[in-house]
Amino acid sequence: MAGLEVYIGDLRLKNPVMTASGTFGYGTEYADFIDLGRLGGVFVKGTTLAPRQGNDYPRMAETPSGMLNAVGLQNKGVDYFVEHLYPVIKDYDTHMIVNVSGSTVEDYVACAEKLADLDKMPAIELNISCPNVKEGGMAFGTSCQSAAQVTREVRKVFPKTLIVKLSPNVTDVTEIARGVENEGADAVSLVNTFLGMAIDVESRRPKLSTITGGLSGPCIKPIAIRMVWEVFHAVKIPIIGMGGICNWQDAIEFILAGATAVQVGTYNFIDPTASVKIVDGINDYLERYHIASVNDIVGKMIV
Amino acid sequence: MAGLEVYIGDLRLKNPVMTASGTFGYGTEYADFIDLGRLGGVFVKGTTLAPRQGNDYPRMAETPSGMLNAVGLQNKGVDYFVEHLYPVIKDYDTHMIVNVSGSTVEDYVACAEKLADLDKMPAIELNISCPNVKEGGMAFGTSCQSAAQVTREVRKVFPKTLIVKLSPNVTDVTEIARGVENEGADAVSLVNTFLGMAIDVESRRPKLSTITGGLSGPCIKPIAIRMVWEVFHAVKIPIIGMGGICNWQDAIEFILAGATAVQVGTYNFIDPTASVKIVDGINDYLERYHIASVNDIVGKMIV
Amino acid sequence: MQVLDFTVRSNEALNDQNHLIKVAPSGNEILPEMQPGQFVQILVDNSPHVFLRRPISINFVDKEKNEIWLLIQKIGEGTEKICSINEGEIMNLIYPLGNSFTLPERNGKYLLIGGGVGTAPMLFLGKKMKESGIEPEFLLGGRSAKDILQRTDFERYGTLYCTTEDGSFGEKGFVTHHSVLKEKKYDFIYTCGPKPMMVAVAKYAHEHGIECEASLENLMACGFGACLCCVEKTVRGNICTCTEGPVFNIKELFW
Amino acid sequence: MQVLDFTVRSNEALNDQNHLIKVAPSGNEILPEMQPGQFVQILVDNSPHVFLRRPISINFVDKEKNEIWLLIQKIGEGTEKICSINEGEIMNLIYPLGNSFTLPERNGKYLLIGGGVGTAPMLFLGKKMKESGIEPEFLLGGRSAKDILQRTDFERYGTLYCTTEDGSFGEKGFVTHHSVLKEKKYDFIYTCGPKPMMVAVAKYAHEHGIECEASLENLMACGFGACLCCVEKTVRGNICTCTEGPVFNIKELFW
Ligand SMILES: Cc1cc2nc3c(=O)[nH]c(=O)nc-3n(C[C@H](O)[C@H](O)[C@H](O)COP(=O)(O)OP(=O)(O)OC[C@H]3O[C@@H](n4cnc5c(N)ncnc54)[C@H](O)[C@@H]3O)c2cc1C
Ligand SMILES: Cc1cc2nc3c(=O)[nH]c(=O)nc-3n(C[C@H](O)[C@H](O)[C@H](O)COP(=O)(O)OP(=O)(O)OC[C@H]3O[C@@H](n4cnc5c(N)ncnc54)[C@H](O)[C@@H]3O)c2cc1C
Ligand SMILES: Cc1cc2nc3c(=O)[nH]c(=O)nc-3n(C[C@H](O)[C@H](O)[C@H](O)COP(=O)(O)O)c2cc1C
Ligand SMILES: Cc1cc2nc3c(=O)[nH]c(=O)nc-3n(C[C@H](O)[C@H](O)[C@H](O)COP(=O)(O)O)c2cc1C
Ligand code: FES
Ligand code: FES
Repeated sequence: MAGLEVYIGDLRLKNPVMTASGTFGYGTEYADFIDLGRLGGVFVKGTTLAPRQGNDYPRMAETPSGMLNAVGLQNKGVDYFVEHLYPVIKDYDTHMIVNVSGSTVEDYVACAEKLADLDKMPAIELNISCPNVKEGGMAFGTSCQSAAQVTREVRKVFPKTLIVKLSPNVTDVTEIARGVENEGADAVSLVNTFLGMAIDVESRRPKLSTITGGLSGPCIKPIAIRMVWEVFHAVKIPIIGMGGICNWQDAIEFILAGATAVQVGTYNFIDPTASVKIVDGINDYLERYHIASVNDIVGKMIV
Repeated sequence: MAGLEVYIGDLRLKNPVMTASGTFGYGTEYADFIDLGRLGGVFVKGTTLAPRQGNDYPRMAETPSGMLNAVGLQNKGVDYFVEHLYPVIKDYDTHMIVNVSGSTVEDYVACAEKLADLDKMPAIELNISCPNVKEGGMAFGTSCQSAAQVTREVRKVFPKTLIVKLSPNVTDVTEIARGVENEGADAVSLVNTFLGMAIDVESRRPKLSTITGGLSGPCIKPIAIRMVWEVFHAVKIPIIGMGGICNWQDAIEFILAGATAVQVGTYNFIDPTASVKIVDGINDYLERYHIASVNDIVGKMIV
Repeated sequence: MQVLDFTVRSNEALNDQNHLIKVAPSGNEILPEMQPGQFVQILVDNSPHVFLRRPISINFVDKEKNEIWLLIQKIGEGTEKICSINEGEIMNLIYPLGNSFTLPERNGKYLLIGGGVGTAPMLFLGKKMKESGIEPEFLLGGRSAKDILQRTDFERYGTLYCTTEDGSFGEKGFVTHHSVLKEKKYDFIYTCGPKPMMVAVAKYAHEHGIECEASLENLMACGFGACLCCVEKTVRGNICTCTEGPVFNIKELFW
Repeated sequence: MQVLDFTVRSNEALNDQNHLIKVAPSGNEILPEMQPGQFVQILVDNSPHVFLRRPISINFVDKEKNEIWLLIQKIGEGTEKICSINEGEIMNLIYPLGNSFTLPERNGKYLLIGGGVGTAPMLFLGKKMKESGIEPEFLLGGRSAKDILQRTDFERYGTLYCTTEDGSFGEKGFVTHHSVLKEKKYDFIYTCGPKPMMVAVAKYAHEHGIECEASLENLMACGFGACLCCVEKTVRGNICTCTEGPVFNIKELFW
């Protein structure tokens, strides 16, 4: 066994493979398929202060090597999570991390405060990059100022590991990354989905009820890798990379580009066992090249 | 036959299907495969004031439903074009339009001036969005100010149809579109390639000699469609849409989103006859729905 | 739920559009208990436009042969590719997924209405009902005679009524126009088919105060409750069709 | 150049890695004149990771049967898929592409050196040379005996020398170590194979003042001069391997 342990701030992960928010439910949905204990962590569904019904159907459209979604953060709110979901998932042998979303800075702060109290919630991921909600969401992630502001305010109430998830829908992602680093984020995760759109040419209607939605899957991987590499050279905090990861090769690509850990998203839908296969694949790769620890190749693309 | 004629500024196109710069050589490369006279127009290879050798090999990498390229504007310079290439291609029964690139505003202006003198050169496309050159290139297209500036200066010397090609690597593409519209652009074309990257995990080296390159192909289509739709609602000048077009359905999707005409790019490599098939497909679609002219569906997605 | 490789035992074209594909686990796995209304998610190998799996109802389970039957209509690239699979090839499935039609706990008259390829889950449902001692009646609709699939299979489990749009088989018209709906009185209607048909059936059931369940075919990304893409707006809010459906009591729907 | 559908006449596995696929136009088209060194671009249907066509050398042209032969090594998803094609299936090609080896205009001793699947264009080249009255000699290298492909075909056109890395056939070692290179003196060497091998051959040719042409396998997007992705740095600047190559005189290269 190669060394797979990595650290995100103070948070020790048994391996660098986690699952992406909104693609893995609360973990329970995958318990039939895999041993969740084999994962470095699980990012649960985007959670907001108040319950949300999400957007109208249709919420998804397939696209070449990817998909658009417009779920719109359907969830039962943070109180429901704390009372009903947390007790069920808290004893999984992995880190369960909540993805926190909001429409105002106050929302984020209030939500984060409630999660800070939970013993087995070692970290949160601030989703300042959701393209599927009208108010806030992505807007926070596309301006350096507001990204910094929400990080600053949440930092005050959340003493544990604070991960900020960046939007790729920007001219310069490093600027935002530096902004949130300066405000005390322990790590950044990237990328969230790209704003995209698809039209049914026969009905002449948009394929999503919301017209635009978030693009994910292998199609976005080359852009996501580039952004991880740019951010790696811009900040000192660790990066959690994602965008189209399907197999260990993709995961290694992100790690070489500068990601300390990765999240598997959309591909879980196609192969619900993909994440654990990736853990094994990374291990085999490191052994094959006699690399003692995965940390030794983070950002080590040879240029 | 449905009405396929469209106008880009004063420029009449016999149909809305053109081919994208850098993917269609000087048209001659395709003369064995198709009758160039069936196309609305041909955008020839990016041309610069001085000759350029382009970037080192390797210059391309395949990615899921797309490819990265790092050609870097290899071309023999505008003078060579005027003397040796223009005479060969000027009598094709379609519009041959030069894609003009540069590193400084002066470059663009000087290049445009030389092309303005050519009788059978009805338009140019300003490439302010090439991600593959170190100096200038994309930088012009990612700042509203410099995009506006280069448009303003070229406008002074180029009285014919002036098309400005926008970069998708921005937070808000409408801002740039409005900027160049204000400076007198007759049309905008979008999108150019997305900045992306790929790493060979066995050699641990970037797949491109330049590390990053431009992502094109079907993978980018959903983002390109969204941008066309956004720009359609932001400017009054016509839009030439592109990004991943492979068939008539894709072309119609762009037109419904707001494109008056389209360009077929990467897919020409896979099917060199794709562009003329798309002309036929658009015609059949219009006839099937008894739509008199393609102009009747520009931007007419039903929301 | 599990992810499992199946081997194609046979692939038969029932007409120009529909294929009946029979698959069995590639290893020595014994099929688990499955319920009518449940579905599988098929991995369609490696096409850029068929990135996601395709949801297909369980048409029938042959316990003796350890086989699942899938009835598939070619409507796009995914189903085209599925239907081009050869005997002996591997088909990877996630299964069994979703809830099921409510199996009769009490006596009564049951009508199972299927339209087009929506007849698929009705065969397995009919079998299960017959096994539990209730003989269902079937009302199947299609465009023309050749679109009424698996007739002899259906007749094994109950009386069969049919409509075709061109009148080439059974009564002419849509299922909701069939005379049996005027002549007989049913206690339960179960339906699956194109949405307009199901909405018409639901209207009939509402008007006649008949209990009615419908199986929805919302677009799905995962099929097992992880993505929240497949929701239907119900009286309980937005509900996942893949886990709390695909079968809904029409009282829950805004039809 | 044209885009044309071909039908697979046969697909034979020569060993675990290499397939010989023979194709003929699906319609009644007669194959045009083709030259050794030229290649085709194969459309690999519909896989997301095989978006682009795959360039493959013309291994042989059988004029009588109107067939093109392709010798393909499975090294990734594209070539795997190509090699899994069945007799009777369609393969869409853009062809013929590229320049060719210089066919002998004068007498002299010609050695054709191929390594691995790089032997592919050498068979057709050998045939053309023999037809023009010059008997070439072949020097083929592979990892072991089973990697020396199409031996009997080659022997039809000239003397065959071989090396294998494990010594299981011919001389042990790399092609450039074969004794014939010490014993005989050649006027022309034509080569195709892995780059390190061709560089070694070029070095030998330079040292011995022998005219030498090498066929390059640069990554290609289009294959017909439209994308400028396949360039090789030459004394004339960056030159497209797909139109001005794949065959280059080594004097033009910086090897
Ligand atoms: C629970 C469930 C059970 C199903 N059971 C069966 C079955 O037993 N047999 C069968 O043939 N089909 C069944 N379907 C439908 C089947 O999943 C779709 O026909 C298939 O996914 C289409 O894939 P495609 O790639 O061929 O078409 P695509 O190329 O994806 O689509 C072609 C056209 O059909 C439309 N379309 C695609 N899927 C659906 C859908 N689910 N509802 C409405 N329109 C759609 C698309 O919008 C598009 O216009 C079922 C669907 C669900 C959700
Ligand atoms: C003019 C020309 C003629 C050719 N003739 C033949 C032939 O007759 N028979 C044959 O088997 N192959 C031939 N090749 C090589 C063949 O095109 C590649 O092996 C094929 O494209 C690989 O596709 P793939 O999807 O299987 O592998 P991929 O998945 O694309 O690649 C697998 C691995 O191989 C590497 N690779 C891919 N293509 C090349 C290449 N061209 N050069 C070096 N490394 C590469 C990739 O970087 C990757 O590491 C030729 C190439 C050219 C340019
Ligand atoms: C259906 C769906 C729902 C998602 N919901 C969320 C969410 O609630 N919060 C969030 O931060 N990201 C969400 N995402 C984005 C993913 O976490 C991930 O950033 C993105 O999909 C890119 O990774 P991938 O290409 O591997 O899927 C969602 C993605 C999908 C496909
Ligand atoms: C190999 C290659 C070279 C290109 N060269 C140019 C260029 O010189 N100038 C330019 O404006 N765009 C260039 N492009 C971008 C295309 O014109 C087009 O904007 C982009 O590829 C998106 O369209 P597509 O997805 O249909 O290819 C190039 C694209 C490719 C793939
Ligand atoms: S399809 Fe994913 S939750 Fe239903
Ligand atoms: S491969 Fe496109 S120019 Fe050579």
